[in-house]
Amino acid sequence: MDQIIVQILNGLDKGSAYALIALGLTLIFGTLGVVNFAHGALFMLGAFCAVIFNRLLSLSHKVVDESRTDFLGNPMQVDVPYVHEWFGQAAGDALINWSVPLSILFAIPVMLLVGVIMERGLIKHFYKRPHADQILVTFGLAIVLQEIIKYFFGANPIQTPAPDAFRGSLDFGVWLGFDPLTIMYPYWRLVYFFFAAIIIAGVFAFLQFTTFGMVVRAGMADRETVGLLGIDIDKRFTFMFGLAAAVAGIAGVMYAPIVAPNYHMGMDFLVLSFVVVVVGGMGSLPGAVAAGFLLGILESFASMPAVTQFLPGINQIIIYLVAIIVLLTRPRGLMGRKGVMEE
Amino acid sequence: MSKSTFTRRGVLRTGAVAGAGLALPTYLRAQDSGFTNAPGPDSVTLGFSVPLSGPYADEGADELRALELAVEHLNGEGDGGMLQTFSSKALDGTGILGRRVEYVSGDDQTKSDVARATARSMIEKDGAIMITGGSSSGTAVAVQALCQEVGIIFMAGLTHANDTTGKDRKANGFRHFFNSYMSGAALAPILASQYGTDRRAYHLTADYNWGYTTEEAIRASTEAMGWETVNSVLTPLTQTDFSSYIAPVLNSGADVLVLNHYGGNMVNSLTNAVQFGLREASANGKQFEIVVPLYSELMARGAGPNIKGILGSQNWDWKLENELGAKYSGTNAFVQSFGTKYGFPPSQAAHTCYVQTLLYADAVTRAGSFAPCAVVEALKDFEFDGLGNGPTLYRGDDHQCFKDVVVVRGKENPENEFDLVEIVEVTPVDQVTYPPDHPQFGGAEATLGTCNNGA
Amino acid sequence: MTDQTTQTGAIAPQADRSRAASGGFLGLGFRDFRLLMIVVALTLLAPFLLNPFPEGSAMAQFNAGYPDLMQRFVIFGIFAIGFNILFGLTGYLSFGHAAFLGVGSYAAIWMMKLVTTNIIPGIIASIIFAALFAVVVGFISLRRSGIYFSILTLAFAQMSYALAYSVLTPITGGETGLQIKSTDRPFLDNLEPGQIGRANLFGIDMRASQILEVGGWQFTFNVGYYVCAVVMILAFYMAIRIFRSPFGMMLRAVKSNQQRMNYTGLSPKPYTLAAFVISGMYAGLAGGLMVAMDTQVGPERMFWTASGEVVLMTILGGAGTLIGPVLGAGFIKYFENIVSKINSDILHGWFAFLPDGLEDFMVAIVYPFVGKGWHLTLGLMFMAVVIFLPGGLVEGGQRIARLFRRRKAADGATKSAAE
Amino acid sequence: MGILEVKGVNKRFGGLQALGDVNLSVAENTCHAIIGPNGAGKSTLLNCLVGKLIPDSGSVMFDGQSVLGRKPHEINQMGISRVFQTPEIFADLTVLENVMIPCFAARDGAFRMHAYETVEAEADIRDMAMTMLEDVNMAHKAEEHAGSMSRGDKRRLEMAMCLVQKPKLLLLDEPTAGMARADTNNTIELLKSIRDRRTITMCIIEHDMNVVFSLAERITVLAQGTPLVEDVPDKIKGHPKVREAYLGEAQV
Repeated sequence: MDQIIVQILNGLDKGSAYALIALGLTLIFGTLGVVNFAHGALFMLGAFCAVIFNRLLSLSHKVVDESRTDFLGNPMQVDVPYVHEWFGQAAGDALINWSVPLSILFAIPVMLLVGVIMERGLIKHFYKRPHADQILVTFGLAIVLQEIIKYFFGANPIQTPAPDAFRGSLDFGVWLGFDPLTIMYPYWRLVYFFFAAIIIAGVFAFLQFTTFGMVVRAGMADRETVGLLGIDIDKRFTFMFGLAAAVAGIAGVMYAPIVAPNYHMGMDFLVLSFVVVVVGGMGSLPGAVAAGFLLGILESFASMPAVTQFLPGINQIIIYLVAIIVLLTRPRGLMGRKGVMEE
Repeated sequence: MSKSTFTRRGVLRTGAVAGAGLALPTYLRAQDSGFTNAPGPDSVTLGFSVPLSGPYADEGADELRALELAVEHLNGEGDGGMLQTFSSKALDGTGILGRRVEYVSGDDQTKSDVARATARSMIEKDGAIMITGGSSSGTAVAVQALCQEVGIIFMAGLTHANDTTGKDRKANGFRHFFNSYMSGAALAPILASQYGTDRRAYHLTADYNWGYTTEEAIRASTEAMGWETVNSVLTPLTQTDFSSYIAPVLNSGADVLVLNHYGGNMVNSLTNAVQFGLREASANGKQFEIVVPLYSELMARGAGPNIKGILGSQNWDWKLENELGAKYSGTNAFVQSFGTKYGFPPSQAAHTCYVQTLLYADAVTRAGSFAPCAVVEALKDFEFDGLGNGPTLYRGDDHQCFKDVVVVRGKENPENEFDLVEIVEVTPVDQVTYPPDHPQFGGAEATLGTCNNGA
Repeated sequence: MTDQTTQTGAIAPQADRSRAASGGFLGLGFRDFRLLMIVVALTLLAPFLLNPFPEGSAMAQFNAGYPDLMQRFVIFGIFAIGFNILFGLTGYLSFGHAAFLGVGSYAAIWMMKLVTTNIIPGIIASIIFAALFAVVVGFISLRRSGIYFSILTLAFAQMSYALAYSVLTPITGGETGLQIKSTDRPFLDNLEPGQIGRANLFGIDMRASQILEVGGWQFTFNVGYYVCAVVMILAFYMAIRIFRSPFGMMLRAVKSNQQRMNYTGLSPKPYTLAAFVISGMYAGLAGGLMVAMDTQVGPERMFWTASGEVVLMTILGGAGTLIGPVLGAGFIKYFENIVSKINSDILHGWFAFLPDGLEDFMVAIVYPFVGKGWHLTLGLMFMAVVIFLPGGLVEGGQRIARLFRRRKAADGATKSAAE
Repeated sequence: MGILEVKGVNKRFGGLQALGDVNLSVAENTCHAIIGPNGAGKSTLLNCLVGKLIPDSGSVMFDGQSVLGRKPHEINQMGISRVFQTPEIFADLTVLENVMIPCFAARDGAFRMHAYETVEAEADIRDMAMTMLEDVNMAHKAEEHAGSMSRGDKRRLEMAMCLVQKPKLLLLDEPTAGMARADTNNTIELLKSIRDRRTITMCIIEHDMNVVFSLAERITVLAQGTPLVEDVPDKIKGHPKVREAYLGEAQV
């Protein structure tokens, strides 16, 4: 029982990441009708926003310390971060320590900008082209983005730790009446889950309760009519693309402490998140979120030793298996609208 | 305008004729010399097939740095590096057998298919006489088989699975790097002394060949000293979030977690394990411990502070000579020239590629011939010293190097970004030696075959 | 699924002009026959064409006329031709075609390990097994179309890859893959003890080569390459026949309007499935040939990026055109094998004639795009093609040809006016 | 006994009764029109005839066989062709190819693996298609790209594609919708000539009463999914029930 609870937590956690990426993908597909294969790359860029911000905070100049030597026996050059000089040692360290959450502030404008540039500069020319062309051009863009990141940051994962305050685990089981230490769950993963929930709720509220959101939802349903009403839907859709990019981006920022960012993490998530979108129902926001959590939990269960013992390899294929079954039995996905890309 | 590294085919020098002339039917450019890609009188081309893209690109880049350094030293440029400390004095900085050393490099993408293609292009197009490099056992086994087939020498880079010199051993292939069995044998006594002999281990194993052999080796040697294996779970290679695999560990009754992972897998699984509090946890009344059988400095850097206090094994470490004395001479010479040129200390992948290149050059020189069979003969049961690992034997039965194995631990308070591990102990060579027909190495059936000159 | 006018432009008018001059060479119209002859000439003369630079010259770096790469050109050409029969004609974008190539490879190597090292049975087995697998995957995946079809094929291919890498290791050799070993004793061959079987065609070794030296040039004629070349010419010929057949017309009808097809008494599903299986067989054939040329299989050739690669090849060359996929395959393989080998030393060699500072500057500019940066260049180029040349390289060629023709026509007009 | 016998067909979409107990009998080689206000269920009925929709109850017999449960292409092979409201053609193919495809379908059935013969070699099919194109005055456009033609041409092409199959029953869904007057007249003439050859049964849905009354020999009026009246055109013209149904719509 305790294992099942832990795996549900794991599934919710993985599902949060899937759901956030799938949410953005669906926003883009629903509003702009574009299949964006570069969305995984946006997630990766977000994670690297955290890395870059951390590096920016740690920017330092070298001071030669004669008392120590480096590995070649020369006098050691010690890095002194500028933030130490500007804010003092303690405040500087605290800044660096909290760099991941702080970098959300950095990532949102950056990713919005990236999204807007992407939409204006590239995607907008592909609205009328077939889905295959959209897939291909965004796939090309994904390759380019990840290669650029690799050029600057190398291929190895870059450890981007959470603030010290969030290291360690919460004894979750005690709350549920289990013995102490049976269900331990890392603080940061819990933070990630709640963070994702807030973002998802925020996006839904934004679409539901603001006039802007209402126009966008109307546009999702019937683009031409809204255009006829004299509303400049294009501008709003551009912003939606930026918003989707920002959602993917901050999903990446917060994910950085969970899995150390590397340049190909976007591609790792891409295939998966498309499966999520398709399972949830192309164009359905609640579907994307639900499918994200569902697949996360299924994946977690499939990797339990008790399961893999009987079905070796099931953990490797569960996601695809689910996708095949859903597509064959319910082609519009779990919550897809009837008639939307149902063929 | 052409620099030294331009590739020329050896055959051109021997057989260039003005006008048209149809050469005799040949088998892959075998010449009068009787072996594949015999070099011309001026230069010889080596092939460096390393991962330049994909998850091991940084290791590949480090290997390539070391290989370029080796070429410099062989050609008498730079400070000569390990040539000064190498016990064999056959090499004198005038290239190999008086021929200037040139090289081609290519991207093996850590995919066995691509590695074969890259190696084939080096052999067929650039006339490479020896291939080295690589960062996985899959590519090593694949390229080694190719080299055996076409008749050139393969000096394996970073490959740790038993199979490379076990059931997939080949006469034309040589491995300097240590292997899974040695990791297990080297770690076991230290694990026993550090953590006791009554431990219960939980294995997470990457679901592919290297993972299997490593788990087998570690289990065998830890169980032999009294440990119990509670469970072992295979994890997909493409996994990035290991939480589902880590979470059940704490309540499984185990008190040691063995991560048979390498590269990105290792960074992620270790990070996850630390997140889940395993390093601070206790079980069965003991401190919970994590073991990573195969360490890599580059990956340790990726794992950051999570690596602190984690035990593992290495083929070599750049601090060996400083900390354990002159037995490991060569280390400092190499670190000095590498560090001077590139600004940071070399990784063990870099070291092993550098050493392999020197060993090949030395064997050719001692044999007086580039013919693969002559090289095989020269390397067979070759004993040497001064290449950083102490006295080393290239065993003739399986072409595996036997030398001390370094057991390391993630450093608690690193002084700089390169100083991530501390040497715990060095397990002497006789404790990690095994018979050539050991069951983990293909048993009695495993055979090198005969060396192939390609002609 | 690229711009549709360009595609029909490439196919349809060609068909009727060829009828106008139908001479009936091999059952092809004149233009198709000419195209076939061009392909025959290009493949047979490839050892010359791909080695345009003398040995030892600075440009020799760009020579591609060595057996491995030449074999890859034609093998991936076959793969892409087959993919194009599905994608180019029916518009169904499969993202899992590499799985068939992989299945073909595994079938072929097992034939060579167990039965005979002669490549013929292996290649036949590779086609059969790929076809069987394609029937299963196609039957299920074709119940959907559009992006759903893509995801389904992707899912099947990823499952194949994941299982081949891990659980199926006893059959596939896992990460290491399968090679022919000294312990393999194919029962039709009489190998000496310890001898490692080599891929051959009735005793002719696939690796055997003849080298022709002319002045500073060196040309390699490799048996394996010519085997592949002949197979590719046959495959290309078959593709032309399919394109020009009523069946091919039906496939284009599938892409154009399935509703109308249904109400015309035609069932699109078996046509699409047939196209899927045929293209799977082409993929299997390519996989079998890969093993015949280099007796090794690794699971990576089934990874989804490998499926993506054949999509790139087809689009880059020109989907729906006959020659496009072959060009695209050549282009990408050339990049992968030649451009990725350019390292900084070579760059310094090229720019050595410049003053030092400028030399370093040029190297710094070019370096990110070659060597280990070749993926970046490929990605950029690919984007450029999709954006500006939806019809791929073939469309590019046509545009250039049209430009010249127009200029010539303009010249002619002024001339006649002057007269 | 007509060639097409529809008996007691019902079709519901959720709460909406699209067809309620529809009975219809079309005599062989006549022209039968179905008219009715918007939403009367005309298109739903047509879709039930060609297999796109399956009625909830009732029977549809064609030439003595039931069409229910058959797929659209099987129904077409039985001899029912359909012209759509917006022309459904193979836009990526040439005009000639568009007409050749139904010829192949008529000769080879729903699927044939004729992958090796070239289209060139099929002279019979080509001639058949060319003759058809000449009949509809499109022979000079044979090599044109079908998708880039005018709407009127597309309609004529679609008609040619259906006629070349020599169907027993031709279903026409507003064949003149959106056409210019001259085109409409041409189409009427074409359909008249087909009717007068007495080899093809026609069933036509149309809004344009001019078309209906120049072609139809019998007319069924459908309102709210149920047939109101069925009679010869002259009787329909002044029928009070029809007026009632069309109240507020165009004059009848």
